[in-house]
Amino acid sequence: MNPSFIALVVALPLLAAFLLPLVPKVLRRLVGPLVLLVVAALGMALWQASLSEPLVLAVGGFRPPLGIVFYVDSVAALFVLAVALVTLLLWPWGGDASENLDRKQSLTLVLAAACAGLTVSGDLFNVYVFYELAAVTSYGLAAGSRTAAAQVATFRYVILGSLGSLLALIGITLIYFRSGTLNLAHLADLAPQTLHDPLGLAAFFLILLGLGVKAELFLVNTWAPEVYATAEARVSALLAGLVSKLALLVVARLLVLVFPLPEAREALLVLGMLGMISGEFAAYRARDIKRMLAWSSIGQLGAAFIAFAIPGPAGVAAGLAIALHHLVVKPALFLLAERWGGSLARLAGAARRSPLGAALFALFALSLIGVPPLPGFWAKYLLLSGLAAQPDNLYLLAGLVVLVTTVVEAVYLFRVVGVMYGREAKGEDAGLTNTGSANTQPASALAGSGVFAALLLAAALAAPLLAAPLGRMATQMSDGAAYVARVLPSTATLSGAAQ
Amino acid sequence: MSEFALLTLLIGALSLIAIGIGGLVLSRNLFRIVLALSLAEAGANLLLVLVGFRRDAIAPIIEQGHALTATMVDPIPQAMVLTAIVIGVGVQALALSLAIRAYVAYGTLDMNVMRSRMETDISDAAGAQPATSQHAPAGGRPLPPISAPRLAHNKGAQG
Amino acid sequence: MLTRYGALLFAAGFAFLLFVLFTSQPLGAPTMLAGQAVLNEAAGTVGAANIVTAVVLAYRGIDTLGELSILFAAATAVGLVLGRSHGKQASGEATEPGGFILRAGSDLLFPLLLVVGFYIIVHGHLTPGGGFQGGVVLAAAFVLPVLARPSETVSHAAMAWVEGLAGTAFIATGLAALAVDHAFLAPLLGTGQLGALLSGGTLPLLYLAVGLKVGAELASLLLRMTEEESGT
Amino acid sequence: MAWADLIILIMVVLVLAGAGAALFLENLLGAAVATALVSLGVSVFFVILRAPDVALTEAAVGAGLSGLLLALAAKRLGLWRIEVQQDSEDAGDSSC
Repeated sequence: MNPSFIALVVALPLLAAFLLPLVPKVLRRLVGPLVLLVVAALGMALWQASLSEPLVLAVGGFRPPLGIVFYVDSVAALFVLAVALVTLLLWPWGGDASENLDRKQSLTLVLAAACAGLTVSGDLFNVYVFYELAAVTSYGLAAGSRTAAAQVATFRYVILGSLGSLLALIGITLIYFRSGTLNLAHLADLAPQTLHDPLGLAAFFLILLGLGVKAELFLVNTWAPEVYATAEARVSALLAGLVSKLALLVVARLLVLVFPLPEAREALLVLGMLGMISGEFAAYRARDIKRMLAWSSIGQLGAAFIAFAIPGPAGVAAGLAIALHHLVVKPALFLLAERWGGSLARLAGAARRSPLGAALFALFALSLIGVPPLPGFWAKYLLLSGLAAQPDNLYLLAGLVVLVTTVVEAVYLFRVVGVMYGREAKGEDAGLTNTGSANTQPASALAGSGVFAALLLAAALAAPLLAAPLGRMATQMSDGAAYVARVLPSTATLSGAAQ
Repeated sequence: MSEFALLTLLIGALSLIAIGIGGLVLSRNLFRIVLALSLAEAGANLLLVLVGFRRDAIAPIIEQGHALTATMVDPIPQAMVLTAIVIGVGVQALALSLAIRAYVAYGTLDMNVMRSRMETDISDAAGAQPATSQHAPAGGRPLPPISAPRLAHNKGAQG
Repeated sequence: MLTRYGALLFAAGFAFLLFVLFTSQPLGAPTMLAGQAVLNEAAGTVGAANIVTAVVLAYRGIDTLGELSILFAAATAVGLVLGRSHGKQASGEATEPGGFILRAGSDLLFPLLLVVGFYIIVHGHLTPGGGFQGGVVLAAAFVLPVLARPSETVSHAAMAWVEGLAGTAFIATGLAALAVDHAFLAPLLGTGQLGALLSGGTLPLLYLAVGLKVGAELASLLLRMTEEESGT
Repeated sequence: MAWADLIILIMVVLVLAGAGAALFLENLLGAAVATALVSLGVSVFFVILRAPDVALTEAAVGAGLSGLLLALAAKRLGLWRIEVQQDSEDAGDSSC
């Protein structure tokens, strides 16, 4: 496959977003889904091509350390595919005034382009630009429910996000100050001499904090419960499911390529553990379902941070498994939660009113906890075996934290399932059943989560078959030397350029 | 330019960042939070250009008649700052528009007051309302009934 | 009170840490691994006398595309937040026109700003300035009359057309390069003579697209801000 | 100390004073003007640092456009006419 097609995964959704308001009304609703289907096809083709060897595109035809490089290994290609499919499943089909629907569709397309750009970019500042693009579109979508509460929550999100971006920009400044380049491969090549010192670590922590805002890292995740409680379910699903994973992916790439240092790993490990503990216990105490899901999402992203802190392919494999599992489960849970909304007490008897929804919820909950035949089990198994293989005591402690929080997770999720299958509370059910909207409004939500459930079950059935590609992807991603060799074929020309 | 001048500019840039971040964390007024953010961004931009500065060099523009080999300052940080400035103004406009909306709805610019109002709204929507969910108005209703009375009330009080 | 001092201490400590880090090697003598290489070859391969423009539009063109998209996303989001959903007319409190000086000034300034804006844009590859700076001037040209006479309106639909077409032009230039040269956003049309107005290949065209898009987006942002509260 | 150094030192002090004013002025419109002035000062530093492109952008965007945005928002929020006394409790920085 010609690597120049990589640029299309960014350019096409942007083009569609720019042109959307100008397309005739009849065709306008078709543009976005069609473009996303094309991007999905491109992602599929890229995935097949990159399994054997990663693809590199020098954007604009300028040789790597000067221009910007797009790098697609199998992990990046898989995430491009995931971006297109998840965006398509969570596509805003309707339910708004025409003008606002146009805006939401434009923003969703730009978000897809930004996410695709984040996965493929091989340049530090370009990552920052795409990260900001994803951030601004998320702000717009989060405020899109147009309630006053959503606007306050989004304002706080904007401020925290901008503070994070500022820290990340200062981190990038530090790196450029020391090394004089922005290309990730070039940085990976130079890092042992220039960046493996306190300055490099400080830069890494700043960038980690900055990207951590979107990845719901401990300390900078206070926005998540507020925004997820006020935004539309579709948007919460996009932010928790997709955008957080891409920020995580960028952090993992930086860790593998530029900062493979024990201090950086330990920081990630500690922040991940704190995220897991605080997230899962807050989810246990939460009284309404959306916030419960928000906090549990923080907990699971903590687990993913812990996984990526394990050195070598084992850690990358565990991190990918957790991230992909969460990518499927959490959007579906948010879609289902929209169906019921509100406090946990009102879920009583939900199973009788919508048996399918309740059954799906139970299925996702079981997988999230990690009950054996479901994919969630394999993800947690990979994580725990990876942690157990490390000699350091900190990793054992992390394993303990994972086990304890799994128990907490099981308690609060079973509690919800129990309420749903339990008896209806008096007085509450009247209001619920009379609205009748539980059957009409979220039909698309049910269909969306049904697709996610089908993906989950397929993954459960094909689990033995998935191990091999996952292993290959992890090996490919964790091989920093291969990345450098692929992007910068001869370091001789490089040092020539340096002088 | 002397060592002293560069150090002065460095301290200036870092102080701007510190003043901005401090103001961001301490201010309760939404409008002032936006101001503090743009101060910190100005500091970060200055820092980035400072990093690309090279002593006894000219601006990275080739003038006619000049030799092509003149020493020039690093153009890449300048390009980065151009990008960062434009990003900053976009985010600022978005934050201001949200502040305007929030002010119209809640009648205050105080972050603490606004936050507690928001919490009340969230739990109201979660507990007392029917299950249709106020957060995704299916029929294109711009604002849910929960905050509409409050809006009217505030407008009255204001005018 | 405690959080107050804590935050102050944090900000000061952070600045001090950065001071230590940024004095760990001398200022004024940057490493410039990529930068020097760009300086060496930009005139030859891109043909823009202003090397910052060469970096912005050629070497890091995709950053600029991302930046345009950020402005687009911000303008769209502001429209989503502030826009009226039912097309209600504003109850005009501020419809009284501005003072005589403001009105006369804006009439005089409009053509002047337009000329200056386009001048800055088309000379972006030669002298300081370019699409972003010129775009701001263009936006000011279109917003000033509205500030002077609030009854006057600029059509949002027309803005959307300019904006959409300019963005499309930028990407289309990139895609043309993809078709011709197999590299997205590679400069086309040769380099021309360094320093001439018609030089730098597609760079002036790209900057024109940037300028129009930035101008249209900023103008629509500003106009949204001037619209009175409709009380949705 | 050379004259140039002294001028830079004075300008840095002025810019920092402007930043302080932006945070502590009770009048929010004044604070917005102070922020725009800080941007203007920073754009002079960009000229000194041989970055004319950035200086132009900072002056046009940071001082001009962003100042205009802030002023329009302040007008729309009613901070233009409503004077300090009503907003003094909101006006930031009250200790907590």
